[in-house]
Order: sequence, then C-alpha cells, then structure tokens
Amino acid sequence: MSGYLLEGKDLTKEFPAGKNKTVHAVSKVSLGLVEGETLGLVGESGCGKSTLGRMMIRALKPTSGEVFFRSRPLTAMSGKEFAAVRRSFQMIFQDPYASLDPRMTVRDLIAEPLETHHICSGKKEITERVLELMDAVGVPGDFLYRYPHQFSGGQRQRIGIARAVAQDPEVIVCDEPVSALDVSVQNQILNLLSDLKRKRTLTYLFISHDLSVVRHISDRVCVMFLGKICESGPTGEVWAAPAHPYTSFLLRAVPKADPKERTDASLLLTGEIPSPIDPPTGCRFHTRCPFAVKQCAEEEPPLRTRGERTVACHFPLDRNGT
Amino acid sequence: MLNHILRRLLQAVLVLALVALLIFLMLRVVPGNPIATMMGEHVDPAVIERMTSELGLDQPITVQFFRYILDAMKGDFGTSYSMGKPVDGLIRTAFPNTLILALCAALFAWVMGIICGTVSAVRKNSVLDRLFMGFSLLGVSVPVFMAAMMLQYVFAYHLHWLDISGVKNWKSFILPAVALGWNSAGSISRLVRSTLLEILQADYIDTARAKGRGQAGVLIFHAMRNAMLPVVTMMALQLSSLLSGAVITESIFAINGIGRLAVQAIEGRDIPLLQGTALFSTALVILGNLAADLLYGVLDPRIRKES
Amino acid sequence: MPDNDPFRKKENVSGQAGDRLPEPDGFRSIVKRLAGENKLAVFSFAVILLFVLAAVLAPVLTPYTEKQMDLRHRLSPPSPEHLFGTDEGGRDILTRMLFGSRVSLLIGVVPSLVSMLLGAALGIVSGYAGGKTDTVIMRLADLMLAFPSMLLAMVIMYTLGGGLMNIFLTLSLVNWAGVARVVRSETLRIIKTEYVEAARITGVPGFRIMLRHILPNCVPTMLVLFTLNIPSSILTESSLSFLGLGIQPPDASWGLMVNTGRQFLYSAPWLSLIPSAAIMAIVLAFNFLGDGLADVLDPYRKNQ
Amino acid sequence: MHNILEVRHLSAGFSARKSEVKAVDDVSLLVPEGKIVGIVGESGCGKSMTARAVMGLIRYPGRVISGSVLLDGRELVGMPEKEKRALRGSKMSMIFQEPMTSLNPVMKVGRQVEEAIRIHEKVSREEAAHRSVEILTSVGVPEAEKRCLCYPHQLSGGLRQRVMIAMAMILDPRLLIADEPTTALDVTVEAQILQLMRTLSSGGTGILLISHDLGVIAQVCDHVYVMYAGRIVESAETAELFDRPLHPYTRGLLNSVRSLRGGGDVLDTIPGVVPNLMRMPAGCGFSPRCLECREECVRDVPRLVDEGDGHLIRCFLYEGEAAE
Repeated sequence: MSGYLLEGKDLTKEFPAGKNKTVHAVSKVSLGLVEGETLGLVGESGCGKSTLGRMMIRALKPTSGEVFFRSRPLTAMSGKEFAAVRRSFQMIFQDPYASLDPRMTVRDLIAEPLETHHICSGKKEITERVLELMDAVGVPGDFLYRYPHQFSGGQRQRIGIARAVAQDPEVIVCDEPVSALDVSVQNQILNLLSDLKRKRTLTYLFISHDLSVVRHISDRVCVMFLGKICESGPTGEVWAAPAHPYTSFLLRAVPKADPKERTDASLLLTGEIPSPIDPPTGCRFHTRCPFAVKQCAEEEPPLRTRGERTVACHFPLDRNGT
Repeated sequence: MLNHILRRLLQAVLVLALVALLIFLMLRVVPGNPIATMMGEHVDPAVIERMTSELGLDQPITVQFFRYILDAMKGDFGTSYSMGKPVDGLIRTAFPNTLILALCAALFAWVMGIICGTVSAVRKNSVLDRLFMGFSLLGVSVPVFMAAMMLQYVFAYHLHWLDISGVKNWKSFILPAVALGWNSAGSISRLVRSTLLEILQADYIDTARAKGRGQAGVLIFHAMRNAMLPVVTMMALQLSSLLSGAVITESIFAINGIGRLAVQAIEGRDIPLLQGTALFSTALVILGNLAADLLYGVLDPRIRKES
Repeated sequence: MPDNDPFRKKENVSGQAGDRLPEPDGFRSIVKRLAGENKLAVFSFAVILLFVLAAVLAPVLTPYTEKQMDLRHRLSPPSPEHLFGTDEGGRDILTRMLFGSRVSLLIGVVPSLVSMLLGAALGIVSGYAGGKTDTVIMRLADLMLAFPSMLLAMVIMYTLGGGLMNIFLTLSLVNWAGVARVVRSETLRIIKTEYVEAARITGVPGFRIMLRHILPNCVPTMLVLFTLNIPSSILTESSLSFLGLGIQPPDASWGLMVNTGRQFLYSAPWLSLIPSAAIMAIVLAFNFLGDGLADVLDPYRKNQ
Repeated sequence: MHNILEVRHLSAGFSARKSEVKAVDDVSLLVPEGKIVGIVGESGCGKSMTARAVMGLIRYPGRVISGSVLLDGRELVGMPEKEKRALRGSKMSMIFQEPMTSLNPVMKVGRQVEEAIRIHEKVSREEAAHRSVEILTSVGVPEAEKRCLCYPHQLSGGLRQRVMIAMAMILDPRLLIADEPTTALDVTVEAQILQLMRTLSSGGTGILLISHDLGVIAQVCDHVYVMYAGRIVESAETAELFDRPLHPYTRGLLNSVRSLRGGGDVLDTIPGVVPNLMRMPAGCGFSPRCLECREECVRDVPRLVDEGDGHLIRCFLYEGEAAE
C-alpha cells in the first residue's frame, strides 16, 4: 500500500458545543507520515492541529475516518490489539509545568512507561535505565529524586522528552513543545529533539504555530486552516513559494526580527478567524481571502497534487505570488 | 434560559420524589407496629387493629407509598398520631414562624458576613481583619445551642431586654435569629474575604486601576459582583444548615416552628408528622438551591449564554 | 479535546523554579511550613493532643467514675473535691467531661474518616468514569445534600435509636456526599491536565491512573476536608445529644451534659457552660488546624 | 524632541524574608512624543515590573525603592495617590498581555470602554456611550454598537485586545504602555494589532512596548532597551541595535532568532537558564551564561557606557575601551 508509516484517512472530529451546536474541529483530513521524517503541522489557534495530532496516535477517537499504522487499521483495533502496538506512540506536551505529575519524582516519572510496557524489571535495572535516559536528554543524574517544581521550564521539558522516548517509540507527536519556553531556551530543546531523532530513528509529527520553528525542524509541512489542510509539501519549498493564499499571508504576517524588513500594512489579512462552530461554506478561507471569487464561496476546493506538493485552492498562487 | 429553568425544575422534582421515598422507607424500617408503639401496651388489640387498617398500614408497602405520594400531591400528609390533627395544617401554622426566623437569621448572616468579609479583605492583616476573622471562626465553632443559651442567659434572664421564650411580637425573633444566623455569618464572612482577596489579584482589577479607578470604585464596580458568585452558592447551602439549626433554636426559645414539630414528632413517635416535616424542609432546601442556581445565571453572563 | 490556545502560557513561565514555589507535600514539609507560618495552627494541634491525652488517661486522672452517683452532693458548685462541681445526680462533672471527651473525639474522627474514604473513592470513580456511573453517584450525593443534615440525622436516629455506633453510621451517611462532590470536581480538574493525558497515552491502566496520579493529587484537599469535617461531626453529635437523640444516659457526652444541665441554667450555670466551652474549644482547635493546613496546602493562597 | 516619559535610576522590588530583592535595578529610559520605545527581555528580567512602576500599579508586596519617573515633566514617584489616579486612564494608560482575563467578565464591553470617561470627565451616559462607539470603530472593531452590548467572553481574542486598546486610548493619553500586547494572539491578528500600534504612535502618543519577541520589537519600535536580570544591558536605535549588537546577551539573543528561510542543522543557543530573582549573581547578571565572562564580571556590576551615537552598553568588554 502507501509508503506511510502512519496514515490518517478522512479524519473528522466534532465536539458538541451546547445544544444543537457542533464544533467542527477537524473535517475530513488525510495525513501521512513517512518513516524517519518530521512532519510539521502548522496553523493558528482553533485550526484543529492538536486534535488531529491526537487522533493520529489514538489519544482521541475520531468521529469518522481511519488511521493506519504500518497499513494496519489503528482505529478499528480492539483495546487488546491496540495495547500491543501502543508502545510505538508517544507525545511531548506544550506546557512543561502541567505535563509532569507534581507528586512524582523524576525517577518515577521516567520509569512509568518502562513499567507500563515491562521494558525492564527490578528497581535497580529501572533506575539504571532512567539514569541513561536522563543523561541522553541532558538532565544531571543527581536530580533523580527531585520533584518537577524544582526544575526550570527547559529542564522540565527535557524530563518530558526523556519520558516520551523511554519506551522506544516510533512516532512522537510533539504538541507545541517549545512555545512555553524562553526564547534563549527554545533552541536548546529544538537541538535536543533533532539530536534524539538522529540517534533513535524517530518519526515526529511536530505541531506548532511558530513558522520559524517548523521551518527549522520539519522536512515536510502541512498548513491547516479551520479544520482543513490547505497546503502541504517540503517545508523549504512551501515557505519559499507558498501556493495557498493563506500560507502566503501567514508567512508575511510573521514579525521578522529585522527592522529593515517591516511588514507592509497592505499585505496583511483583515478580519478574524471564523468560528469552527459554523465554518464558512466552500473554501473555508474565502471570507478572509482577498482573491476570493464566487466559486470559492460555493465550491469546496479539492486537494490538488503537484509533484511533492498539494494545495486546496481553486486559484493557487504561482511562483511570483500572484 | 427557559429551557434551563425547566430542566432544573424537573431535576428538583426528581430529587424531591427520591427524598420522599427515602424518608418513607427509612421510617418503615422501624420494627413493630407503629400504632402499638405509640398507644402503649395496655390497649385492646382490636382497637390497634382497627386503627391500623383505617390508616392503611396493613397494605403492602408499595401501595402505602403511592397512596402517600398521591395524597401528598393533593396537600394531604396524613394525620398526626400524637396530636390527632392533619399534618398539613400543623405545618401550615408552624411554617410562618420558621420562615420569619430563617429569613431574619439569613439577613443577619448575609449583612454581617458580607460587611465583615469585605472589610477584612480590604484591610488585610489589620487589627480589624484579625478581630473579624476571630469572630467568624468563633461563629463557625460555637454550637447553635450554646449561642442560643448564652444569648438567652445574658439578654433575657440577666438584662431583661427581651423575652426568654415564646412568640409574642417581632422582638421575640431577635435572639433566636441572631443565635441561628451567627454560624452562617461566620462562614459567609470567611468566604467573602477569601474570594475577594483572590479577585483583587485578577488582571481586570489592574485594568480598572489603570483607568483611574480608586480603591472604592474598584471594589464596588468590579470586585463585588464577581465576588458574589461563590457567595450565592454558599448562601443556598447555608439554607440547609439554617433549617437544621432551626430545630434547636426553636426548641430552646419555644417557637412553634417546623423544627420544633419535628422534635415533637420524634418524642411522640409520630411517623406522619416526622415524615411531613422532613419532606417539607427538604423541599425548602431544594427550592433554595434552585433559586440560587437561577440567580447565579443572572449574575454570571458566561453561564447564561451557555445554557 | 479542542485545540488549546498555544500562546496561552508563553510568558507566564518563569525561567527557574525557586524557593518560593511550594514544596511537595511530604508530611515533614507540611509540619515544617505549618510551624513556620501558622503558629496558631501549631498551638491548636497541641490543644487537640491535650484533649486526646485527657481522653485516653481519663480513668487515671480522676478518683471518681462517670456513673457514680452521690446524692448528698447534688449540684454542688466547683470546689477542690469537685473541680467543675457536680450535677443533679451528684456525679463529678470533671469526670464526666473526661469520659465525654472520648465520645466527642471518636465521634469526630471515626465518621470523618469513614465518610472521607467513602466520599473520596466515590468521587474519584465518579469523576474518572463519567457517564452513567457519574450520574448515579452524583444524584445520590445531591439527594443526601438536599436533606437538612440535622433532620436527616434525626430521621436516621429515630429509626436506629441512640448509641455510639448509630451515630457513627448517621454522621458517615450525612458527610460522604460533600466529600464526594469536592473530590469529584478535583478529579475532573486533574484528569484534564497534561500529565494524566501523558499517562493515558503511555497506556497506564485506568485503575493505576486513579491510584498513582489522581489520588495523590487529591490528598491535600482531602486532608483539609478531613480536618474540617471533624469539628462539624462533633457539633452535629452534640446537637443530637442535646435533643436527646444521640448518646443515651447514663453514658456521658458533652452535648448530653449541656442538655441535662439546661434545666439548671439559672441556678447552676456551670452544668451546661463547662461542656459547652469544651465543645467550642475542641471545635475551634480543629478549625484553626484545618485553616492552617488549607493555607499551607493550597498553592493559590500561598502565592498571594 | 519632547520626552513624554522620563525614567531615571528607577529601582523596584520587594522585601523577602531578610533581604531586599530588586526586580528592577537602576533603570533609566526615555519615551519621546510619537515614538514607540521597546523593552525586550525574557521572563523575570523586570520589564513588566518597570511598566507597572511607571503606572504606579506594582502589586503588594512590591514597591518602588528609589529613582524618579517623570510624565510630561511631573514627578510620579511620591505623588499622592489621588493625583496619580487622576493621571491614570487620562494622561497615561496601559494594556496587558491577556485580553481575556484583563476584561471584567461580568460587565458589558461598552460599559468598560466608557468607564474611563465617566471617571475623569463629567459627561452624560449617552455622550460617553457615543464616544466609546467612536473609539471602538477607530481601532478597527466592526459593528461597534453591537459589540458594546456583548460580554468579553463573546468576543474573539483579537477583538478583545482591540477593546483593551480602545479602553486605553479613549481619553487620548500622552503615554500608552503595552505589556506583551500580542503574545496571546495569533500571528495574523498580531500583525494587525502591531499595525494599529504604529498608527496610534503617529497620532502623537508615546508608546512603551514590552515584549520578549525580537520580531515584534524590530517591526514597530524606534528605540530599544534590552533588559536582563533587572538591569538595562544595552540600548540603541532599533536599526543600530539589530545591525551592531554589542552585549553578549543581545548577540546571543539575535543569533538564536530562527529565520523563515532556514539555516544550519544546529541552532545557536545561549547555554544555561534565566537566573532566578532570589538567587541573582553578584556581578553582571549574565555572567554565569556568558562565554566571554571574565574575573571582574563575576565580582562587579559593569556601568552603562556610551559607545557612540547614544548606543549604551553595560559590559566590561566595552567599559575598558570607553575608559581608555
């Protein structure tokens, strides 16, 4: 079948929101991860990227659609069958303050996946393994019996990463792993993630709102808007010549750290992100898109493939950005 | 909004029905024939039998329950064994006294609680704060009967300012209401203080100050309304403890209220009366909770829109 | 779960954890912080210990027994022989107080413990399981909370009769619902945290999540509830006994002593005043301790 | 040019157990009329505390320890609270990072916007309501009249921040302090709000913008102050600072900026972590993380010296040169 390690097909997730209302968090999205790559998932708040990421590793049950892991249907598995492959998936969270149980020591935190998956047994062996992992993520072994609150944000995130790689997973979903950290610490964590990926042959699904982070870390990127993927392709190419107007505006809106490159006001998007409770018809971006015509409001654009890149737009931009 | 009210109302009715069932069952667990227990040992068994069948007590328990519920819906709670009068009539005469007592106590508790709590929060760690909080904790810790007896002893027995017991005029309610409300005042003032302290740390308080609001303005226009939200919930819960406390205050001050009826019912082993008073008090609490719930919706726009 | 706003905490996160952050609540650190910050709570703890000691050593501390009548010395005021005087049966009040403190302390601790364990278990299961289990447990709790507690206790005591065991049962029944509610809402907060999600994704079984992640994080709340339930149980018992529905004479209970002393309120006020004061003192001590614990254990209040 | 805000040698902090902790140490800065001045720094560097000190809104137990704050030449430190209150909201105002929690949740938006007018001027409710609709429209809130009747939770994040700005600008203050105004917003909305800031400053308002994001600073500021561990370590015109960063911290910060165009495999980092207020290093605050740290850096605090053209720098690497 497809060459994907992990593949989501037509994934949809809806949440009830009060009476007769539904939040269309993710609508019929297909996504594939190639073994050993980092796939970036980009979008603004409420676009459904975290929901999609969680569905991919069955941390969240999709309303409809299926996920395949090595061509086996993950979503259709019974609890028992899933328990056997569960070891292959892990997640790194955004908030290093909320993602570590405040009442557990570093040792117990990192040991939990080891114990759950019976990777090693015996107190001594587990402790040794935990120390190895701490070393691998750059947390000094002296801190074995400390509690999370005794660490800085960056160090906590390192502990979270150690916990995630402890069970030797194949796929790790990274949900905004650096956005809660200080600028000067963010890069340390990003370097650590790259380093671990190289040493342990991991596959990352990297969720972020920060376009520069995604540019740096991911091989391919998917841009989401309001529960839909509007564009995907190799990160360098997409960033250099976005085909979807939304991607292009998104890239332009990023405040560049160079006073000579100030954003031109006329190139900014106007208005707000529409509500996922009642998303626009046709192309979901058409209410904000300056190029929208009647067709955009009526017809949903299909995902078109051009080589390695896909775009969901009736009138994709060409290389010159028109 | 209307939908919300209806749903809450339905829930309340359901809880009430379950409460009725529970009370009914609990009181039927008592071993022996209640009529026999009540009348004593030297009564002709035939008389007991006749009364038992007259009151329908020889029927299966399910039939008894449904008959009770049907009658209760018509306002008929049966006849008191010990007083020989219809229970609903007894409750109807007793209710105004309990209502006045509870309302006065609640008023006392709310006014005292909110004032002391607010002052304590604003003047945190001052002498006044410590004084008020000491009083509040004392209020929470003093048993109702102790407060009642002390007040009786000092103001009625020693100073002769007020009556020792019985209901003669509005002044008769002062001591019982204070004794009863004392406890709630303590809990409310403690809650108001801690809520206000938390709210005064909120970002929107900074915004208000940045606009040029002074301390009083910040308190009145921004902090108080937000602080009232948990207090409203608390007040509803207090209603239940006020009714509990009324049992004791009414006995001590000899006020003919629901609580005293309940005590008399127990002393007379009078099941219909106990059943009636317990059900009635519970209905009051449920009603109070419902009111608090709706009031909360009015005070907090976030809840209002979601429902 | 819908998307979290990714920017939410961006700058709130301070660089390095420092001494101001709360320590994990090990027993020793709680005691240390209590001692450092809330002298009153420590004092209260000492008072409670004193009461406990008095209750345990009651037979050694007094030459009289609790039921021993002496009709020649009825209603005698406090004197060197009878420090707190005697009651209408000529029984030594101090002795009855000492034996009564056993009842009060037991009444305080046993039902609070039972209701806390029951309430916590039901609360955690209710919050974690959700759905029908949750609905059933919470409706049941609503039911218990809708009763004015005094009346519920009265109905139960009426059915079961007075006596220590029945009071235990009654108070446990009255109190579990409140605990269950608080623990459930705490559980709901905790299961939304990322660390529980992390455990789920790792594949930690539900039972283990409840035991290792949710329960330990509920402990501070439970501890505070426990210390605050004790005084309220003591108060309810004394009220029940006051109404004649609790401990039955000739056993001693503070509430009962107030009740019997009531008829002599104007001639021999010490009869009801002394036990009242004792109730107040122990309740006050527990409340102070509970307050101190809440201050120390609640990270929000601590940061103020 | 006229300076709306002049901060001189300001120190602020709070008393902990035995010692005094300075969160802001000897900070001096200027905000000229119609300019946007930025303070950039990481968490705990004292930038928010500086802003609050200017407004007189430092939370207990914090306080201003020494120094002076001049608003249009009037000294604010030590001014009676009543007079200061008259200035807040009319002559100077502030917007905060979290538009959600910074608006009163149980009060309608319109009431909150017009509140400042009702406090500082004697006008009718109608007049105040009319003016609040006007200002909301001018900061880009569509259908302003309808929004006035909404509660904050019914608005999106971007709109809420616009409401905050309208609230701050309604009396046309001389000085606007914006504490991380775009941190809680999405990129496309952030760009709009930054644009709005530029428009406001061109109307003559002086803006003090506080941010941790060098991108935001580069986009809108005319002058930048870099803060680290409570002190200003470098200050220059924006273009100059980004062209010729001198302080090792500023250089590190600029190096760790990731480009959208991609770059090498390994990102540049500043080693170590941001220092804790309670455990500040004795000498230069940056010394434990500095690769060029010398003996005197650990011991003494360097002075702020002028490297030419008003480019100020607090580092021993340059202090020597300046002395020679």
